[in-house]
Amino acid sequence: ATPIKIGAVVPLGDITGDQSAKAMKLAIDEINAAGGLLGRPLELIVVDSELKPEKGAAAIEKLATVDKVDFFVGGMASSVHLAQIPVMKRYQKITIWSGAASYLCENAVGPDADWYFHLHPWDYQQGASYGLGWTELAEAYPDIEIEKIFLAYEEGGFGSASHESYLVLQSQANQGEGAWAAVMGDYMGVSFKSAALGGGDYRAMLQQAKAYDPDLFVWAGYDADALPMLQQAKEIGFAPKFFVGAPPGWPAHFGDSPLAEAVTLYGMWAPTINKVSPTAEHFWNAYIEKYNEEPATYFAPLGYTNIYFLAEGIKAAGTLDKAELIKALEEVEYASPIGEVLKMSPSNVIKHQGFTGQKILQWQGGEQQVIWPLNLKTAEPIYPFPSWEGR
Amino acid sequence: MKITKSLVIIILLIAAALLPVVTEAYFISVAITILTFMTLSISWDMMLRTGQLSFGTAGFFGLGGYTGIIAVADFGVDPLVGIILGGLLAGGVSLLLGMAILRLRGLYFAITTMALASVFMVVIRNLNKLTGGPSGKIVYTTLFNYDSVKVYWLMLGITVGTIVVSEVFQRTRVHFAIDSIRADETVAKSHGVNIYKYLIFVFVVTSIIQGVIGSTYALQYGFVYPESSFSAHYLLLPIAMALVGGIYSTIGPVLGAIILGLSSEYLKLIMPYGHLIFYGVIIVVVVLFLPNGVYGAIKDVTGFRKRRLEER
Amino acid sequence: MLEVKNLFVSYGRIQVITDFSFNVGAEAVGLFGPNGAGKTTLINSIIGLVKPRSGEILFEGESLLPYETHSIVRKGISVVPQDGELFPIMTVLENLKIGASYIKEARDKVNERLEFVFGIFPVLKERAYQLAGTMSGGQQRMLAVGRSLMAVPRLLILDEPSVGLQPTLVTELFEKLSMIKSEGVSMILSEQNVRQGLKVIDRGYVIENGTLAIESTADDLMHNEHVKRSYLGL
Amino acid sequence: MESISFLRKHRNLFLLIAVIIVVAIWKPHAAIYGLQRGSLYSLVGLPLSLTLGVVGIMNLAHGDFLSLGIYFVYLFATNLGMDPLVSIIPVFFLLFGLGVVIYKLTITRVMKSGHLNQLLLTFGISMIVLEAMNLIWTSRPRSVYVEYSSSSTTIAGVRFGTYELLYVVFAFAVLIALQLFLKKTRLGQATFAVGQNPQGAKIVGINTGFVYLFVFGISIAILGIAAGVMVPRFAIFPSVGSAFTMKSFCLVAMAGLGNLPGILVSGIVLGVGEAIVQSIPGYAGWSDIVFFGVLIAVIMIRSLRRQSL
Amino acid sequence: MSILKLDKVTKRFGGLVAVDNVSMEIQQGEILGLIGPNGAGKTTLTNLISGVHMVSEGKIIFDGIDITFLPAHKRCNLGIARTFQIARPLKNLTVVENIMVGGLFGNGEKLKESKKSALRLCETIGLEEPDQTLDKITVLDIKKIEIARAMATKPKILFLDEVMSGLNMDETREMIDTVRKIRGTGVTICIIEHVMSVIREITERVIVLDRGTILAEGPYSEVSQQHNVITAYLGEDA
Ligand SMILES: Nc1ncnc2c1ncn2[C@@H]1O[C@H](COP(=O)(O)OP(=O)(O)OP(=O)(O)O)[C@@H](O)[C@H]1O
Ligand SMILES: Nc1ncnc2c1ncn2[C@@H]1O[C@H](COP(=O)(O)OP(=O)(O)OP(=O)(O)O)[C@@H](O)[C@H]1O
Ligand SMILES: CC(C)C[C@H](N)C(=O)O
Ligand SMILES: [Mg+2]
Ligand SMILES: [Mg+2]
Repeated sequence: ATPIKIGAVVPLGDITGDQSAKAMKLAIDEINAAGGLLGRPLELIVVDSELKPEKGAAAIEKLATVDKVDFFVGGMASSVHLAQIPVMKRYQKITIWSGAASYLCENAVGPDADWYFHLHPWDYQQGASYGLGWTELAEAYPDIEIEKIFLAYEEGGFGSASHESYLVLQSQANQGEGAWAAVMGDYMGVSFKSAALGGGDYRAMLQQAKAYDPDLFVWAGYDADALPMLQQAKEIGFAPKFFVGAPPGWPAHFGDSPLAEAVTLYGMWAPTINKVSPTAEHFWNAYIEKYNEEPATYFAPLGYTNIYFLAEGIKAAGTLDKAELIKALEEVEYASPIGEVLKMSPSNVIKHQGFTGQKILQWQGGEQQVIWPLNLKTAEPIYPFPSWEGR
Repeated sequence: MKITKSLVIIILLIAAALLPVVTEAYFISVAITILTFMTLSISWDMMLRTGQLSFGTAGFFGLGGYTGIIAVADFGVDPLVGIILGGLLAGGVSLLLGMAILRLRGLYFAITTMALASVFMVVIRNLNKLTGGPSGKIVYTTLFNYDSVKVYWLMLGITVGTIVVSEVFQRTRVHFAIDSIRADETVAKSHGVNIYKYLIFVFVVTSIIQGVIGSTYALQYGFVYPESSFSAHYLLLPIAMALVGGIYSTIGPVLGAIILGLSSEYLKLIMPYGHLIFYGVIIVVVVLFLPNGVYGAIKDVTGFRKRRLEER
Repeated sequence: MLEVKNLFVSYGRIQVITDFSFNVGAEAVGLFGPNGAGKTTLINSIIGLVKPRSGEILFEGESLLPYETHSIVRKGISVVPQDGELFPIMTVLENLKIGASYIKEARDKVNERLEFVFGIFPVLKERAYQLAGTMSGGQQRMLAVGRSLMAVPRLLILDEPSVGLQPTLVTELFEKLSMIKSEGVSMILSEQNVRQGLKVIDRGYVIENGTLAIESTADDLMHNEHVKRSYLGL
Repeated sequence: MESISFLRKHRNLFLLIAVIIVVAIWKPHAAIYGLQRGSLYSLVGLPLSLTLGVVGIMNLAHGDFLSLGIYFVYLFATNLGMDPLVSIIPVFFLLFGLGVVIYKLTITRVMKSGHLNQLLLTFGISMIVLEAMNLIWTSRPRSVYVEYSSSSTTIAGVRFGTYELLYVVFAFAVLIALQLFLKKTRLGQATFAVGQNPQGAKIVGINTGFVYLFVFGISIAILGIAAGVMVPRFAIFPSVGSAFTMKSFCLVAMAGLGNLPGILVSGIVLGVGEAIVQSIPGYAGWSDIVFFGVLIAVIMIRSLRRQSL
Repeated sequence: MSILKLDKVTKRFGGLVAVDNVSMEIQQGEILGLIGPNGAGKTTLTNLISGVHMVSEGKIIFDGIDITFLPAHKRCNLGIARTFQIARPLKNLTVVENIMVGGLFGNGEKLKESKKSALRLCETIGLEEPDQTLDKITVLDIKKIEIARAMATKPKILFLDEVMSGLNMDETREMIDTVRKIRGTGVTICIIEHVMSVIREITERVIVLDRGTILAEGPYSEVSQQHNVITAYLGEDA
């Protein structure tokens, strides 16, 4: 039988794209081993976006016209995705996208694109979900007190978007509305230059944070910022009650560093979710067996989810007919290795948004433990952040 | 000789214009990208012919892109008008800046142009209201509504225009002015060449080209984003293309853009991982074995053959 | 001392030196010829800046062909290149010293040699701290000659040393060259100022179109009709 | 008389010290952080000033060799448990060897064909090195933890990090070593000569091939020193050094070709400038403007001064 | 009638006074010799007049116009041309193209005209292969290019800075003929040379410069007898 072709565009040079492509391949192999879909095997065609917009757009064109794929999947950076959206709109193939957080992408896609399914939470959704998380944590643990929020954001697109959504959330909170109403009494945002972009000196920013003395110190940057920032925080003696990082991935062996203990993080997934989710555990083991390396970023389970979500839809629809498949995908409930059940719902603009929030995790004993959502909790939070003495 | 030459050119032009009829959208989008870099590469080379190494290509490219997007998004102009505005703004800015920095030479000029490009980016990133700041800006009316065939024809037109300008520069007094400036400014000015005027002229013309290309690129996809609109690869790749093809000529950058543009795309398809290594290897090999670039090598060989024939 | 045998040199496919042989003993030898005859090319072949196509160049019995310029120079051959080849943003003094720095025999005679050079060209002493690139044309020529003398060579090759020197200095230079020669330094002198050149040299070669036209002693050259007409302006 | 000319000769240095003192009183942290980061810029910029400024080799892969050095340090630390600062010694020699090999294989063949071909060649090399690192170690950052890297001390009520003072120490040490090499050794003098006129250098008996080889090798090797001091404080990822290429070129242009002490002065000026802007709440995003603004201003002023001569 | 007038011109390089308060005039149509020891300031003077350097003090009047502050290219357009002591051929252009630069920008010619006039100049001056590139050219041809390129600007006054140094007798004679031809077209010529036979033969008047000041002035036959000129410059046996 002719295979069902799925075209993926990811940045292969980056660990996120690399691992998400591998996880997709894993899912495809599993499904094929189980007999494929509709009696047809699945075929995955991966094209590197090189993190360049025009390359990412050309990749979509290639998948559409040369490989004649049935579906588009993949994704990571918003800038690349923005260039792909007009192309995707031309082909209007069913697209399950697991990257890009910027709300601009959502605006560019527009409300009419019923073929567009987006898995990664939008930047504003992430912001809102954290508010919910902290509120629940503050309720669950009476000694946790959250009032002053300090956001350190990298000055590029990724970090600045966070800052902007925090500003919106703050103005809502001031009026007693929104997810942060209970936990954001005051807010301050300061930018820094990420080490990934040639920066790496955070001390000016940390000095301001120290002077501000926040309850919640959050930094939105890249994995390369994680350890140097902790070192410099230690150097200036800055230990906020919560030290939270929100990079898309973490450095290798981060947990081994003595500075990592009790660092909180936002993330969609952590290896410890294996303890509470069988899919996660299965994914983890299968991935390691196949590739002889551990999934290191949530883009791995997200890529895996991407394929399975589509497969579930096809299975339910029993056809590749676009309209029926869209309907089926709207109904799919997939218990993903991310730890929660994936189900589409509308977001601000688009009809089909998948995940809406991230989790709050904490590095404890070298592992990421889930501390929120409370129902997925794998450990109790360490609070407050211990002092730097003796690390 | 002349007739065959113009015939070849006409055939090539027709073939280029008909490309969309015979190929897939994918090749068209690859072709658009190649043309984009080709124009950047030619424009960089045009400046180089004056002896000035410009590192500002990406800066004017990005500036043009932002102008185009802002014109369309905030002032509601047609994208085609946006493209023209992108060129004009880049030209205007380059005129003002050129008056100051074209007194610099060599590395100092190169680094200053690069610094200016970075300044453009930082300023744009911090003017949130107008430019969307760090998270970029999108428009909903893209160029020809993302009809890539039309975009291709437009790009082809711009490229042909650039080639014509470049060739005009090579065949008129401009050629003698800038080549003498490159060789020896003291001699040039002692023989009546108004160095400053010509430097500014070429700088502005090439910046306009870069601005036009930048806004075409941005309006084609309908967005600008500081990190990608000013990305160094709009500087480094055009330079590499011109050098690989052969500098101080129009055909060199053209060849270079085609060679590097196609090989990067092809390499990527045959080897998903590590294709950039081989891309680097190609570049290294070309420099080592064809120090005058591909066109230079062709010229050497045919020139050699011609001479041999004459000797017989 | 130096023996050049059947030398052929070409640039690309253009033959510049054709079957040229000559030798230098403990004497000064002149090379004369019109512009483009190949004098500079010959000199550049000897010091290894140009690789000959065939032929042999022997210095004290040893072939120079396998060596690079710097090794050849260190063997005791010093050259005044036609276009000076000075270090423009070093001072005059540094330029002179560098002439001795990389040659063992010369290194510990620097001060002595400096005095010698300053004796010939006092202006170099006056301008010891001026940058070489800002010296006048003639001053730069002096510096080039001076630098070559710093090397305490056993064979001194001068490619048109007197070009652009004021008349008094030309006379003085050739007097000094005679003196240097008498101290046992061999010399190859390429000159357009043949009249002055003939005062220094013992023998001369006239090279035209890359081949040997005349070879004879200085005295004979002086009276050679061809030389008189084309080179002496008589 | 002597002392006046001494003052004049080091005018820039004294000016710099004065500026730092003023800044230190006004914003002590900005002064310290700027001094530290600026010294790091200088430490990485110095070898480029040697290759580009003194002998005229254009090397666009400068920062990628730094990254490579950083990975070497990482390997020594993780496999042999070597302290990063100690591993400077083997990495120095490793990189020297690597520089020599790369020079012999490639760069020597483009020495005659000018800066632009060197630019293209090293662009290709940079791409190869960067992608090779990416393939081997992935884009995921790594790190080497040493306890002393975040030590700090308090003087006059100002608490500041002590580790990065090593940048200052090493920058000065490398500068002094290079100056001694260039001014006091015959090879160093030869380096200047080769930079000004390679043909002339041959004629006075200088082995120009060796000079190029040595200078290129040593400049890559110095990146090993920078790598060693950086590792305890930096995340290790393939493009960690890339940003330093541009910064180093900027420093060379700001200091003026061939001016090594100028690199240190420029680096520190830019570092302090950046740090001041970063310390003003709400304006951190503009710090690059200061960097480039100062750079452009200095280049322009210098060119005007040169013209009026 | 004087075509060029220098009024108390001084040029300093840092502490060094290269041209010291020089006042002089060049007459329309004459061949003037400018001689003097190495470093006397001859080339510097040429640079000041042609606008390569700007005067530190003083005034330069050309053809009734004060050109002291004019940039070089404007001076060229007014009719001042010069060659360079250390010849500076434009290596990336061919022989004829080198010469065309002069016509195009110095004389405002159109492309075709300039090519024609350049070819004519090649012929006059004896450049046999106008389409040759400059990588294998002889010293003599380079000097010829220098002159032809300057001539292409259609100057009123031409400065020749040591164009005959390094030539043999045959070549020198040929060059002298060329200079005479040029002067025959009405161009004023100022020639700098250390070869006294040339100066003796073609100049009508010489100015001797020494250490930036004028040491002597007059016909060569007279000046060459002056004691101070002999000791400073000529030497006994000239
Ligand atoms: N690099 C080169 N490439 C090609 N041809 C060259 C090169 N250098 C010199 N020639 C040619 O070789 C011939 C000999 O030149 P060379 O400089 O040796 O003559 P010369 O006798 O020293 O003349 P001059 O008196 O002008 O110094 C000339 O015809 C010249 O054009
Ligand atoms: N750019 C400069 N900087 C410093 N000094 C200079 C500069 N140019 C020339 N000089 C000095 O000015 C003086 C005059 O030089 P100039 O070149 O005019 O001499 P000249 O008369 O042409 O000599 P020659 O006969 O040797 O060519 C010389 O002492 C020279 O060293
Ligand atoms: C979390 C990631 C998806 C962030 C990505 N760089 C973006 O711009 O959206
Ligand atoms: Mg010669
Ligand atoms: Mg002179």
